[in-house]
Amino acid sequence: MTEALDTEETARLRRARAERIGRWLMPALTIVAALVIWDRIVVWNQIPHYILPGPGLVAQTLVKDWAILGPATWVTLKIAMMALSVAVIGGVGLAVIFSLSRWAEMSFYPFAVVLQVTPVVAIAPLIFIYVENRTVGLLLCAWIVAFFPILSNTSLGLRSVDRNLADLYHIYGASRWQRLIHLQLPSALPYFLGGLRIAGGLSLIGAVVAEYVAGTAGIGTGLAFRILEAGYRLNIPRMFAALALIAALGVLIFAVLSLISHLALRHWHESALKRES
Amino acid sequence: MTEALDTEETARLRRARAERIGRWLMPALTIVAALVIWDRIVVWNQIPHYILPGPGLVAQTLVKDWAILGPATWVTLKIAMMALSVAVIGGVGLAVIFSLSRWAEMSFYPFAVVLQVTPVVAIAPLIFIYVENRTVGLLLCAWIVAFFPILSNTSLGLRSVDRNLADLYHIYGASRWQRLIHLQLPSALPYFLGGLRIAGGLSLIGAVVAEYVAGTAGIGTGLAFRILEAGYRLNIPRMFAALALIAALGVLIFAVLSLISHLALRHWHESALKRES
Amino acid sequence: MRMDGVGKVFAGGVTALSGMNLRVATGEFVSLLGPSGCGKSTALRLIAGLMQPTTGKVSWQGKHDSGDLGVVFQEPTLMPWATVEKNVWLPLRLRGESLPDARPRIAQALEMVGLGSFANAYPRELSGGMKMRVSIARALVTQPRLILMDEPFAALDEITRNKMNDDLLALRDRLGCTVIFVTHSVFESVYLSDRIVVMAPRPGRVAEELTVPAPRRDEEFRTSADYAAQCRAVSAALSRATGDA
Amino acid sequence: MRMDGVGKVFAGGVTALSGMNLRVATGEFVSLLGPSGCGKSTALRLIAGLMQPTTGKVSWQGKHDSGDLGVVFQEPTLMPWATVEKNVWLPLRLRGESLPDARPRIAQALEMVGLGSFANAYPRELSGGMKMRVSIARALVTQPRLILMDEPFAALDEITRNKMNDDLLALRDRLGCTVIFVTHSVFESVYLSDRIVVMAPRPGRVAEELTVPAPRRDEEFRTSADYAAQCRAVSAALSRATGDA
Amino acid sequence: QTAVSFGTNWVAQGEHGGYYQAVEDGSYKECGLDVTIVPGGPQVNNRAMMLAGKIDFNMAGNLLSTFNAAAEGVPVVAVAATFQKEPQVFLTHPGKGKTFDDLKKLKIYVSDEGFASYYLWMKSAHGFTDEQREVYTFNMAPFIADENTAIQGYVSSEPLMVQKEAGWTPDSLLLADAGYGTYSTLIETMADTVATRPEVVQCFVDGSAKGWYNYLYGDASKADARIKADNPEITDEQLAFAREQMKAYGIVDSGDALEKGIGVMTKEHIDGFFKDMAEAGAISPDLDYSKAYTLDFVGKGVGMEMKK
Ligand SMILES: Nc1ncnc2c1ncn2[C@@H]1O[C@H](COP(=O)(O)OP(=O)(O)OP(=O)(O)O)[C@@H](O)[C@H]1O
Ligand SMILES: Nc1ncnc2c1ncn2[C@@H]1O[C@H](COP(=O)(O)OP(=O)(O)OP(=O)(O)O)[C@@H](O)[C@H]1O
Ligand SMILES: [Mg+2]
Ligand SMILES: [Mg+2]
Repeated sequence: MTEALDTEETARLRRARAERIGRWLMPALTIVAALVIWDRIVVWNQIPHYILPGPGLVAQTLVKDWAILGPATWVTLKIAMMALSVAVIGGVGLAVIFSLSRWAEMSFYPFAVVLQVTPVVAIAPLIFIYVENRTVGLLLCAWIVAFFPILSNTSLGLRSVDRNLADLYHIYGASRWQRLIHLQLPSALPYFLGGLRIAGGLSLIGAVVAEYVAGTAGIGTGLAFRILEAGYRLNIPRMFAALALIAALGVLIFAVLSLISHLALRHWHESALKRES
Repeated sequence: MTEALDTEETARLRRARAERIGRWLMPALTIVAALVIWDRIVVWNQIPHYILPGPGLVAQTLVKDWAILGPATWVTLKIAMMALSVAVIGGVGLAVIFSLSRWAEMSFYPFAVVLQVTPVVAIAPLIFIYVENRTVGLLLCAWIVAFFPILSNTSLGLRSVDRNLADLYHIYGASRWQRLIHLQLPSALPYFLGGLRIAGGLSLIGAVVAEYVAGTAGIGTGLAFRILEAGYRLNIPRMFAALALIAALGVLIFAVLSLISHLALRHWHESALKRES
Repeated sequence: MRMDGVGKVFAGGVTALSGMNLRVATGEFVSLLGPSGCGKSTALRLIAGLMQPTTGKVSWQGKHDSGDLGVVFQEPTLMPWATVEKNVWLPLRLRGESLPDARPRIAQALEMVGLGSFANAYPRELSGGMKMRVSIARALVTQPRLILMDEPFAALDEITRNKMNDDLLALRDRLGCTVIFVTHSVFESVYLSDRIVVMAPRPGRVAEELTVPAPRRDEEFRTSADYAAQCRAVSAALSRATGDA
Repeated sequence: MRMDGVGKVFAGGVTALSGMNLRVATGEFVSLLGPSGCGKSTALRLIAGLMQPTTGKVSWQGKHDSGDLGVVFQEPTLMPWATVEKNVWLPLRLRGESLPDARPRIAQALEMVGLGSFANAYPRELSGGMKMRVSIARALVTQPRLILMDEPFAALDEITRNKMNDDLLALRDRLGCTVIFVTHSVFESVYLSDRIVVMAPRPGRVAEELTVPAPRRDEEFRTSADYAAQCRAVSAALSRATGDA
Repeated sequence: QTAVSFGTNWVAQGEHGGYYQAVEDGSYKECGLDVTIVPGGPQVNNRAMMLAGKIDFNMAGNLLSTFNAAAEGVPVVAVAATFQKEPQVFLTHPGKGKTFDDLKKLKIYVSDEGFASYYLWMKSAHGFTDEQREVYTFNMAPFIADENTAIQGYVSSEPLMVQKEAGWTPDSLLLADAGYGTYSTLIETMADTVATRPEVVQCFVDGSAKGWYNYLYGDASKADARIKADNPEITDEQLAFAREQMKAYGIVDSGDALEKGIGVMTKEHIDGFFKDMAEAGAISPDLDYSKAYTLDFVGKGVGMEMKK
C-alpha cells in the first residue's frame, strides 16, 4: 500500500515538474516544429520564394529590412495600443451607461451593433472628410473594429452579478454608483478581461485596417502599408516578414493581456485559481 | 400610511407598464430620431447626395434597386451564416481540445492568436493558390475573422467551472468526457453565448471581407462588391443603401442570437433572469 | 413593523406565503421558526424590502433608515474578490467611511466572531462556518438598530454558537435594537427571543405565536427547568405546525 | 480507511491539519465533531481524495470504487442549469443510466427528503434547506457503501432533521455502509455514531475519540438518560478541545 | 501664387512623373499656381476628398468614371486627358497570350474596380465570362504560380516586377490595342472650379502638359528625386522602365496628342468610347454626358515645342 502511494506521489511530483517545464518548452517546440514543417514544405515542393518564402529567407529579410520594418512595427504597435485604450474606455463606458440606464441600452445597443458590422473600408472616406485630424480619424477607425467585444462582454459581466450580493447592496442603501463601482465592476472583471483578450487582437487588426484605409501620414508608415506595398511589388519575403511581425505583436499583446488577467483574478476567480492538489 | 403605499404600488405598476412599452418604443423612437437628425444634417448643411445622401434618398434607392440589392443581401447573409457555423464549430472545437489537453493549449493557443491577427487580405491570395474549392476558401477567410471570440470566451467559460461541482464530478468518477459534456459545457454556456454575440457581427464582417478578397463567383454577388461598385460608380445612395442592409443584417443577427441566448439561460443564469420584484 | 395579510406567489406559481400577519414592535426580539421551505426566508426578504408582496402590505411605523439595518442572509454572500476585512467594511464603506477610519470597528467585529487573525484572507480560504461568521460580523459592524438574520448560527458548533448568542443578546441590550431572527433551533429561539412565531408550510403562514417570558438570559436560564419547559412547548407547536401541512 | 500523521498546509500558509491519525473500519459510523474552522471539511476532502495531504498518508484497505461513494458537501453544490430531478440523476447518469431508467430511484430519493413534488424545480427556486436536501438525495440515490457527509442537516429544522437521522440510520442498517459524518451538533453525533472523533483547532488534529455504546437508536434512546449523559460527555470533550486552542 | 492640390491615384511612381516634373521645373509656378501633389494609395479615396472640397484636382482613372459622374449627377468635369491610351495590360506567362482572344482560355485576375469597368467591355466586346475572373488584391504571386492565368497590370510597372522576381518576361497585351478606346489618367475638377476659376484650371492643364513633355523628353532627374522622396521604396530602374514603356507604347504622346499636344481630348473619341460602353451595358445609352467634360482647356499645343 505504502509502496503504491509512494510511486503515486513521485508520479505526481514528476508530472508537476514536467508541466512547469512544458509550459515554456512545448510552445517553443511547437513553433520550432511549425517552422521546420514550413521549411520542408517549401523545399520539397520547390515553392518559389515569390509565392511562399521559407522561414530562413523570411528571417533573413527581417534582419536585412529591419531598418524599414522596425519603425513600421513601432508605428503599428503604437496605433494598436492607442486603439485598445480607446476601445477599453469606449467599450467599458458604453457598457456602464447601458447598465445604468435600461432606456439607454434599449435605445443605443442597436447602434453599437451597427458600428460593429459596418465595413470600415466603406465609411472611412466619409470619416476623413469630416474628421480633420488624421490621428483622430485613424483611432476612430481602429476603435470601430475593436470596441465591440469589450462592450459586449462587459455588459454581460455587469448583468451577471450575484443576486444575493445585489440584494445586500440594496439593503445597505448603496447608490447606483456605489453598486456599480463596488459590486458590478468587480463581478464583470473576468468577463471584461475575456473581452479585452479578444479586443487585443482586434485592435491590432484595427490598426492595420485603419492604416490601410487612411494611411498614417504624420506618424510614419506602419506594417499594413509595408505588407500591401511588398505584396504589390512582389517582395513576398518582406511581406511575410511584416506578417510575422504582426503575428509576433499579436502574440505579445495576448500574452501581456493574459498576464494582466491572471494577476487581476488569481485571488478569487475560478478561471485563474490554481487547483489545490 | 396606506395611502402612501397605494401610490407607491401604482407607481410601480406604471413603471412596469412603461418599461414593457418602452422596450419596443424607445429603440424605434431613437432610430426615428437618428434618421431625422441625419436628414436635417444633410439638408441644413446642403450636403450633396454624392457625399452623404439623406435617409429618404437611401430608402428610395433601397426600393428602386431592390432587384440588385435583395439577392446581394441574401448572398452575404448566406456566407455570414455559414461562416458563423464554421466559427462556432471551430471555436468551440478548439476550446474543447484545449481544455482537454493543457499541452495542446500551451502549444497551439499562440497559433490561434496568430490566425486572429493575420490580415486576411494579405494571406488570401496564398489561400486561393492552394485551396481549389472557392467556397471552402471563402469560408476559411470568414472563419479566420470570426472564430476567435468564440474560442476565447468558450475557453474562459470552460475554465470557470464551480470548484465544488468539479470536485463532485471527480468523486463520482466522471470521465474526462462526461465532465466536459455535463459540467464544463453548461458552465461555459453563458460565456460561449457572449462570444457568439460578438462572432455574429464578425461573421458578417468576415463575409464582407471574404467576398472582398475572394469574390463570390458561383454564389452570386454579395453586398461587399455592391458597395465597392457603387462607390466606384459614385452611386453613393446605393452604397449607403447597401450599408444600411449590412447594418440591418447585423442587428437582425444580433437580435436572433440574443434571443437564443435568453432562451438558453433564462432558467438559471443571473444575466438572463428576471428580477423578482 | 407590520405585515397584513401578506401573500407571495413566485413566478413559477409556487405560493410561498399566504395571508401572513405579523407585528413587530421596536426593541423586540422575534424569532421565526418553522420547517424547511415554509417561507421564513421569503418573509424576511419581504420585510427587508427586497421583494414586493403579491397581496397584502408590509408597512413600517416610523423611519427606517438603511444605515440602521444589519442583515445576515442564509448564505454567507461574501464578495469573492475582497478580503475578509474589506467584506466587513462594506456597510461602512457604503456610508462613506474610509478603511483606516473603519478599521478599529472592523477589527472589533471580527474579534467578536473569533476571526481577528483572518482579516486578510479571501473568502475561498475560509471554512463554511467562518464565512458565515464574516457575514455576521458585517451585519453587526454598523451596530444597527434593526437586525434581520436568517439562520446565522446554523453552520456553527455549539460552543461558538452559545457565545454568539450571548454576544447578540448583549449587543441588543446595549443598543436596544429590534431583531428578527430566523432559526431552526428550538433551543436557540427560546433562549434568544421575546416572542417566537411558529410558521406552517404550504402555503407559508403564521401557525402560532408564543411569548417567552424570561427576566434574564444567561447560563442560568439555559439550565433552568423553565427553559426546558418552554422548549418543549415550542417543539410541540412546531410539530403541530409541521403536522398541519 | 486510515489516515497516518496527515498534515495539510494550504498555499496561503494556513496549516489546516497537522499530524492527524484516524482509522475507520468498514461499516462504522464515525462523526467528526469540532469547532468551526478546525479542519473537518479539509479532513473529509482528503479522505475523498480531492486533495493530497502535505505530509502523511491517506490509505484504503481494499477496493473503494467511485460508484460506491456518496458525498454531501457543506454547500449544496447543485448544478444551477439542471432541475432537481436531473441534479439527483447525476451520479446515476455518470454510470450510464438513462433518465427513464433512473427515475423511480430518483423519485424515491426525493420522496425520502420530502421533495417529491419539486422534481422539476430549478435550484434557484428552492429554499436553503431544500437545496441541501436535494444534495442529500443525490448522495443517497446510488445507495452507496461509503457515505461522506459534511454537516448535511445543519440547515434543517429539528423535525425534518430527526426524520432524516432516522432515515440515514435505517439506510445504513440496510446496506451496512460506512459513514463519515461531519456535524456541529453534539446531540446528533451521539444519536448517530458508533464513534465520535472530537477535533481541536489550530492546527486541526484529533483531540479525543469517544465510542458511543448503544444497542438501538430510536426515539427511546433519544429520551434515555444514557443519551443525555453521553451528550454531556461529548460536550465536555468539545469544550476541552476548543479550550485547547 | 494660388495654392491648389492634386490627388493622384496611387503612391508616387513614374506614371505621375509629368506632374512632379511640373512642380519641380516651375511650369505651374509660371502661371501662378503652387501645386501640392497628394499621393493616393490602396484605399485612399482622393476623389471623395475632391467632392468634399478638400482638394482641387483629382486624377480620374478613365472616361468611364467621367460617365459615371454624369450618370449620378455629380458635378465633376474632366478637363484634360493625360494618357491617350489606357495603360492597362494583361500579363500572361510567355507564349500563353499572343492575342487578346487567347486570354479567354485563362483565369484572369481582375480587381473589383476593373471588374466594374473594363471587364464589362471585355465581356460584351470579346465574350469573356464572370466565371473566369478571379479577384485581384494587388498580389501577383498567384499569377506567377499558375501558368494558366493572366493578370491585370500597368504596362509601365508590372512587367518589370515579374521579370525581376520570377526571372521571366511576361507577355503583355495592351487593352487599348484590343480596342478599349478610353483616355486614361484624366484631370478632373469640380464644375464650380471650371466656372469660377477657369484661369486656375487652364494653368494646371497647361503646366501639366509642359511637365509631361519635359518629363518624357527632357531631364527627369529632379522629378524622379521628388517621386523617390514621396515613395522611398521606388527604384531608379523602375522609374526608368516606366518612362521607357510610356514612350514605347505611346501612352501619353500619341494619336491626337501628336498634333494638338499632350492632354488633348476630342468629342469623336469620347463619343466612340461611349458607344462601346453603352453596348457593353456599362452605362445607359441615353446618358447626357456633355457636361461631364470640357474641351476648352486642351488642344492648344501647349509645350509641344519642348519635344525634341
Ligand atoms: N425564487 C424563487 N422562485 C420560486 N419559488 C421560490 C423562490 N424562492 C423560494 N421559493 C419557494 O418558496 C418557498 C419558501 O422558500 P423560503 O426560502 O422562504 O423557505 P425557508 O422557510 O427559508 O426554508 P429554509 O428553512 O429551508 O431556508 C419554497 O417552497 C421555495 O420553493
Ligand atoms: N482553499 C483554502 N486555502 C487556504 N486555507 C483554507 C482553504 N480551505 C480551508 N482553509 C483553512 O483551513 C482551515 C480548516 O478549514 P475547514 O473548511 O476544514 O474547516 P471546518 O472544520 O470544516 O470548519 P466549519 O465547521 O466552519 O466548516 C480553516 O482555518 C480555513 O481557513
Ligand atoms: Mg431559508
Ligand atoms: Mg466545514
